[in-house]
Amino acid sequence: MTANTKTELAAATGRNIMLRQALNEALAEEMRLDPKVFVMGLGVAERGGSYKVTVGLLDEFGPLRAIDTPISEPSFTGAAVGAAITGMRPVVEILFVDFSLLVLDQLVNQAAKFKFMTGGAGSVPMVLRTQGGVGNGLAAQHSQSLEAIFYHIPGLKLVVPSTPYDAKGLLKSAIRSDEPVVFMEHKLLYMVEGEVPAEQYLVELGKADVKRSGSDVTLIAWSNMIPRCLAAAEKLADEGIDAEVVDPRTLVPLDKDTIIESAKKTGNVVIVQEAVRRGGVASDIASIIQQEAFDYLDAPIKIIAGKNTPIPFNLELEKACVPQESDIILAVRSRVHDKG
Amino acid sequence: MTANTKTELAAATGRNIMLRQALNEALAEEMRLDPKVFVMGLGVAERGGSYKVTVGLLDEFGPLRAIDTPISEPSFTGAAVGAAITGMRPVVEILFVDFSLLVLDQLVNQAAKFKFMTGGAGSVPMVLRTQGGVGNGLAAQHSQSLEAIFYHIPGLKLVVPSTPYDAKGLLKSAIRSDEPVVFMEHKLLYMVEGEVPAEQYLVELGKADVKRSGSDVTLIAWSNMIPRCLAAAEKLADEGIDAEVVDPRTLVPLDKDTIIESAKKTGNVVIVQEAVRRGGVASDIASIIQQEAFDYLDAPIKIIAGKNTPIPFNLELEKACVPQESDIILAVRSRVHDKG
Amino acid sequence: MYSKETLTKMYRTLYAIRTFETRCIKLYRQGLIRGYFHPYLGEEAIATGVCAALEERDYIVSTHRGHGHCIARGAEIKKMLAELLGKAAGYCNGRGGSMHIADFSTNNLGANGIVGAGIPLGVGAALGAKIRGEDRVAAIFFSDGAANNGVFAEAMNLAAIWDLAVILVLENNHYAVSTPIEQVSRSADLYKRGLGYGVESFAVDGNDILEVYQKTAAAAAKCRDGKGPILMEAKTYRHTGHHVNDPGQYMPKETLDYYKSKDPVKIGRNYLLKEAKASPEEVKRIEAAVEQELEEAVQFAVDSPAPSVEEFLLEVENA
Amino acid sequence: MYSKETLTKMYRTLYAIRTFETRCIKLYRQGLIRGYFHPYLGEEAIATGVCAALEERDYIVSTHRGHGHCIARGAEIKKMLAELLGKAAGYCNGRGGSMHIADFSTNNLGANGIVGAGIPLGVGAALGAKIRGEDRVAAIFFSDGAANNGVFAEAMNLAAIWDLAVILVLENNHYAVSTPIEQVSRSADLYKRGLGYGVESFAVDGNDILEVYQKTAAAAAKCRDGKGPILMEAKTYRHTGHHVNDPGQYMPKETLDYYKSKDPVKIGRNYLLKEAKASPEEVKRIEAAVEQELEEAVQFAVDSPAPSVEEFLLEVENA
Ligand SMILES: Cc1ncc(C[n+]2csc(CCOP(=O)(O)OP(=O)(O)O)c2C)c(N)n1
Ligand SMILES: Cc1ncc(C[n+]2csc(CCOP(=O)(O)OP(=O)(O)O)c2C)c(N)n1
Ligand SMILES: [Mg+2]
Ligand SMILES: [Mg+2]
Repeated sequence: MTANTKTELAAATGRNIMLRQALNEALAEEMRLDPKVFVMGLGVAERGGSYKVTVGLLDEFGPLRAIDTPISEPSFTGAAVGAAITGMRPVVEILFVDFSLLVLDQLVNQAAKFKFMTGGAGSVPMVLRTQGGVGNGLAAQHSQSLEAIFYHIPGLKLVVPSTPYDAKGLLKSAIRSDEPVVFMEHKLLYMVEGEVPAEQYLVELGKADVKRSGSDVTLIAWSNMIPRCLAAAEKLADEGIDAEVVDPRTLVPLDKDTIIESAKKTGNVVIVQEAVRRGGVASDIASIIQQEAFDYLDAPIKIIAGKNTPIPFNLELEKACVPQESDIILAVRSRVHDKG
Repeated sequence: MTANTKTELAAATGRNIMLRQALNEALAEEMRLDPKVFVMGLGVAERGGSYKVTVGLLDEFGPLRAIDTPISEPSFTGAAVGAAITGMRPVVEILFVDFSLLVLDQLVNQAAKFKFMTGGAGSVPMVLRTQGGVGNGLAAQHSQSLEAIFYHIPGLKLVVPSTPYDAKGLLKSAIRSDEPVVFMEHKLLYMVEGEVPAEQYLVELGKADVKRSGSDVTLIAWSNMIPRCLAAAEKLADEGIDAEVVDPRTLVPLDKDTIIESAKKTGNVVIVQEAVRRGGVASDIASIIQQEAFDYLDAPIKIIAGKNTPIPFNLELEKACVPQESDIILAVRSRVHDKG
Repeated sequence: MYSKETLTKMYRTLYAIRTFETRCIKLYRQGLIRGYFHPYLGEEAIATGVCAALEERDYIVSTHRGHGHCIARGAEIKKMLAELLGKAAGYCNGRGGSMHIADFSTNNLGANGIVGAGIPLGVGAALGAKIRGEDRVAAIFFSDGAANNGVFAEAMNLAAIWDLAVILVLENNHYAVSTPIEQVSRSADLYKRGLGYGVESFAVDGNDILEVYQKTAAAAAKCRDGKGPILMEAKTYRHTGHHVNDPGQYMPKETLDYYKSKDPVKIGRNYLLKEAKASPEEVKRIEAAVEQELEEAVQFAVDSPAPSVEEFLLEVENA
Repeated sequence: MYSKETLTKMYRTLYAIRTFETRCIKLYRQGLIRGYFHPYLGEEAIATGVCAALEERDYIVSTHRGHGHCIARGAEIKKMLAELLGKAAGYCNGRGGSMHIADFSTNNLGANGIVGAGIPLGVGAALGAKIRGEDRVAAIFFSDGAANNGVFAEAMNLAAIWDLAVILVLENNHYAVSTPIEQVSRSADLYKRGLGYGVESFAVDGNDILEVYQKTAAAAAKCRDGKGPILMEAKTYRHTGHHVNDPGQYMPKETLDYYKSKDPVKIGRNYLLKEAKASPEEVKRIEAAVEQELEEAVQFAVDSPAPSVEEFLLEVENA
C-alpha cells in the first residue's frame, strides 16, 4: 500500500513515535522481510548508531547483518556497492553528509553508473543513509546541506523526509528500490514525534505531499524547512495570508506535476532551502517552474536559502546562516505586498 | 593589466597558440615570478602532463617544483592544502574532473573552509586544475561535467575558460588568488588555437566577456559550449537572428551585471550547458535572471543541457547526450518564433 | 604433475589473450576501436593462472587493463569485440567500451575506469557471499599504481578484520602509465604492505603460468577455510606502453628484453610441449582454432549493428 | 639526565592540560560550552612530550581531540577558552569551536573535524618546507581510528618517497568512539603498518612523558637529517568516554584502572620530584600558578563579547 496525506491520516492510529524510531522500524521490518538487507557503518551495530536509528538490529539480526566498520568510508561504501552488485541490499550509514564527500567516487563513479555502463546487465540496489543540516554548534564540517550534489548525478535517487510517517514509508521504498538511493536525514528531526500507523505501509518515491493547502502563495520546502514553513504558514494565516506548503519528499524523482499545479494555482512561489542559495536544488526547481508556469506567475519566484558561507560555531551566527520562521514570514509578506 | 574583449583584441599581436600552450605559459610565467608556486600531479613532471600542459616545467624549475605523484589523489591534494596553508602556492592537477570526486573532502571540507574556520587567520592560496567534458568515446567515468558541485561550495572560486587568451590570463589570476580556485579545462579545447599576446597580462576573475554582441537573443554558455554557440550564432545571423553570446568565464565569482544587462536588452535568454540539466549551473543562472529581470523577459528562460544520463561509449550515443550546434540553432529559432 | 588437458586449456587461454590484444591493436589503428585501450600483452599468465585456479561460482574484479581477465574467465570473444567497437551486441550494448566490460555469466564484476576503485567492490562481493553463507572466493585484480590509492589499504583491512575469502592479485608491472614503481614506493615489493595489516602476503613470478596457478589454488583453498584474505603480488612487465598510443620509450630496453625473454605465452607453450608432451602439430591446431574463432568474432563485431540512438534517447527520457 | 627546568616545564604543561580539560567539562555541564568536546584526559604525556622535543619553527597538526596539542605547543589559554565559548576573542573569532582551533603563532596548523584529514595537510607542510629549503619538522597527531582512513597509508607513502621531515604521531588510545581497535585491525600494534612502506616505525609508552620526549627528539633529529618520515605509535588510553556526553561504559574497568594507575600527570609529577628533586611545595606552586592562569582565562572568556551578527552578515554579503 502506498500512501498520500489523506490515507496517512486514515492509516494513522494515534501512535506517536520519534522519526529515529520510525527509521528503526523501517529497517527492522525490511530486514525481517528480506535476508539480503543488511546495515553497515560506524557504530551502527554495538552502539545502535550515533543517532540511535539502528538500535536493536545487532541483537535481532546478528553481526553479519548489522556490521560495525572502521573509519574507512570510501571502502565500506565501495563494499556495499560490491555486495549490491552481487545480490545484496545494503543500507550503509555515513554519519554526516559532510563525510559523504569521502565516498563520492564509489557513489557517483561506481554505484550511480554501474547499471548504465554494463548496458543494464548490472544493478546496485543499495541505500546510503546520511544526515545533514545545521544542529547546535557543530560548526563547518558537521553542518552542511549537500543534497544538491547528489541531485545533479544521473543514476541516484534522493530522499529528504520531513516527518516520521514519511521517513518510515520512504525508507522502506528506498530499500526495495533497484537503483542506488541517497536517503538524507536531518539531525534536528530525529527526535521529532509524529503519527505512524502500526501496520506496515510504503510511501512511494516521487510523490510530493501537500503538507498544507492554501491559495495565496506556494511554499516549497523539504526536510527541516517543512516544520518552519508550517509554523510560518499558521502565523501568516492570522494575517489572512493563506499559504500552501508543498513537500516533494523525494528530490529525485521530483514530483513536478504537484509543484507546477500549486504554482499555477497561487501564481506566487517561495522556495525555502537550508542549503546555500548558489547552485542549490531550489534554483533548479525555480528554473523548472518559470519554464512550465511562466504565464501564471504574478512575480518572480523567490528563494529563501542558507547564507553563502560555511556554518559558524557560535550559535547566533549559526542561526543567522539558515532560514528561520521569521525569514519565511517576512519574505511571504513582502511578496504578497509586491503582488497587490 | 586586466583585460576585456576590446583590450584583448588590442593586446593581441597575431600570435596564435593552442590553449594548452597558453596554460603552459601561464604556469611558467607565474613560477618564474614567484618561487612559492609549484605544480604537482600524475605525470606532470617527467611526462609534462597527459595533455602536455606542464611540458618543460621540470627542466626549468626542477623536481622540487614540478612533482610527479603516486595515484593518491586525496593525499596529494591534501598535501597541496597543507603547503598552501604554510605559505606555498600549489597548482595541483587532477587528471579528470571525474577523479576530483576522490578529493572533495580535502577540497570542500578543508581548503574551502579553512580560512573561515580559523576566523580569517589562515588562507589556502591553491589552484586545482582539472579537466572535464565529453571527448571521443571516453565513456562514463572520463566524460563528466561537474562544475555544479564546486559552484555550490562557499569558499571556492570556479574558472571555466573557453579560449587560449582567457585561459592564460585567468590561470595567472587564479594562481595569484589567495582563495582556493578550481580551474576547469575542457579536453576538447586543449588543441584549439587562438590569439595570445606575447606580453604578460591578467584576466580578472569575475568579469564576463561578451564573445558576440547581438540584439535578438542572449546565449549564455562557457567552456566548450562557447565555440558551439558562436558557430550557431553565425548560422542564425544568416537567418536574420542576431544572437548575443555571453561567456561568464568564471562561474564563481559570477558577473551577474553583464548577464542581467544582456537579458534585459534581448528579453530572451537561452542558456547552453554541457552538464546534465538537473541541478546544473544553468538552472542557478536562470533562477537569478528570472528574479532580477522578471519584467523584461518575453518568454521563459530556455536551458539546453546534457541529457540526464551517464555518458555512453558509442560515439553516436555520446553525441546525442550533449548540446550540438544544431540543437542550439533549433532552440533559438523556436524561441524567436514563440516570441513573434 | 599437470594433466595435458589442464596445460592445453591454459595455453589456449594465454594464446587467446595474446592474439586478441594483438588483433585489437590493429583494429584500433584502423580506427574501428576508439577511446581507451590498455593492452594486457606480457601479463597473460596472471589472469590465466589465477582464473584457472578458481571455481565458476567465484568472483573476479577487473581493471582498466581488463581484456585478459575477461577472456581467462571465459567471456565470449565476439561480445567483447562488439563492445570494443561500440556495437549493440557488445557486453554493455556499446555503452561501456573497453574500460567497463562486465560479464555476469562468468561472475566477472567488471573492469573499472577509476584506478583502485574495484578493490572495495570485490571485498563487498566476498562480504555478501559470507553473509549468504556461500563458499565463493573473490579474486581482485589491480596493479602497482592502484596500491597507492588509499582504498587498497582500507579495503584490505576490511577483508582482514572480517576474514573474507578475498585474493588480492597485485599485477606489479612496475609502471603506472610512465611512472616507475620505484619512484612512488620505497620498496618495489608491494606485497610487504599487507604484512602490517596481518594479511598473508607473498610475491610470485607473474610470467610463470604454473607458479601463478599453484599459488592461487593454495590461496583459494585457504580462503575457503576462512583463512583469507591473501595478498599475492605477481611480478610482471608490459610488452607495450601504457595504452595503444603510448610508445613506452621510458621502459629500459634491457628490462623489456629480459621480460620478453620470459614471455608468458612462450613459457606456457613450453610447458605444454615438455611437461605434457604435446606435439608441435597439436599446438598449431590449438592456435589455429583460437585464430579462427577470433576472426569470426571480428567479422561478427564489424557486421553487427550500432545501438539505436532513438531507443537510447527514449530510454533516457523515461529514466 | 634532565634539567629541573625541563622537567618543570613539562610538568607545568601536563598539569595545564589536565586542569584545562577538567575545568572545561564543568563549563560544558553548565551549558557555557556547546557542540563537540573531546577531552584529552589521560593522553597528556603525548602532546607534552612531543612538543617539548620540537623547535618553535616546526609544525604540528592536531585532531578533534586537540586541546592538549594546542596547550603543549604554547597556545594562549584565554584565546582557547574564548573560542570554546564562541566568543569574538577566540582563536577563530568564535567561528570554529573546539574542533577547529589553529594557532599560527605556534605553527599549530589546526584541529580537524574529519578524522584522518589532517595527515596529508601535515605532509604538505613538510613538503613546502623542503621546497623552500627550510629545516622544519611536521609532527602530525592522529589516533588509531584515523589509521584506517586511506589517507594515512597514502600520505605516509608520500612522506616516504619524498623523504619528508614528518613524524606521524599515532595516539593509540585503543578506541574510535566506542569501537575497540581490536575489532577494526588484526593487530593492535599499528606501527607495523609503516614497515611495509619502508618507514621507520616503533611504539612507545604514551603515558611516560620522558619516553615520548626522548623518542621524539631522536625522530626529529633523523628527520632533520633527511631520514624521515618516522611513524611513532604512542600507546595510551582515555580517562573518559569519547566525548563529554559519552559515559564510556564499554571501556573495561580493569583496563581503565590499569591506565589510570599509569596516569601521565602523576608520572610527570614523580619525575619532577624524584629526578629533579623538586620539593612538594615547588610542585604546589607550579600547580597554583597554572590554576590561577586558568581561572583568569575563564573569567576573560566569560566576560568577553560574542561576535557581532551584523558584521558577520556584512562580511558574508561581501564575500
Ligand atoms: C583514480 C585515478 N587516477 C588516475 C587515473 C588515470 N590512469 C588511468 S590508468 C593509470 C595507471 C594505472 O597504473 P596501475 O594501477 O599500475 O595499472 P596498470 O596500468 O599498470 O595496469 C592512471 C594513472 C585513473 N584512471 N584513476
Ligand atoms: C571521516 C570521519 N568519519 C567519522 C567521523 C566521526 N568521528 C568523530 S571522532 C571519531 C573517532 C575517531 O577515533 P580516533 O581516530 O581513534 O581518534 P580518538 O577519538 O580516539 O582521539 C569518529 C568516528 C569523523 N569525524 N570523520
Ligand atoms: Mg602498473
Ligand atoms: Mg582512538
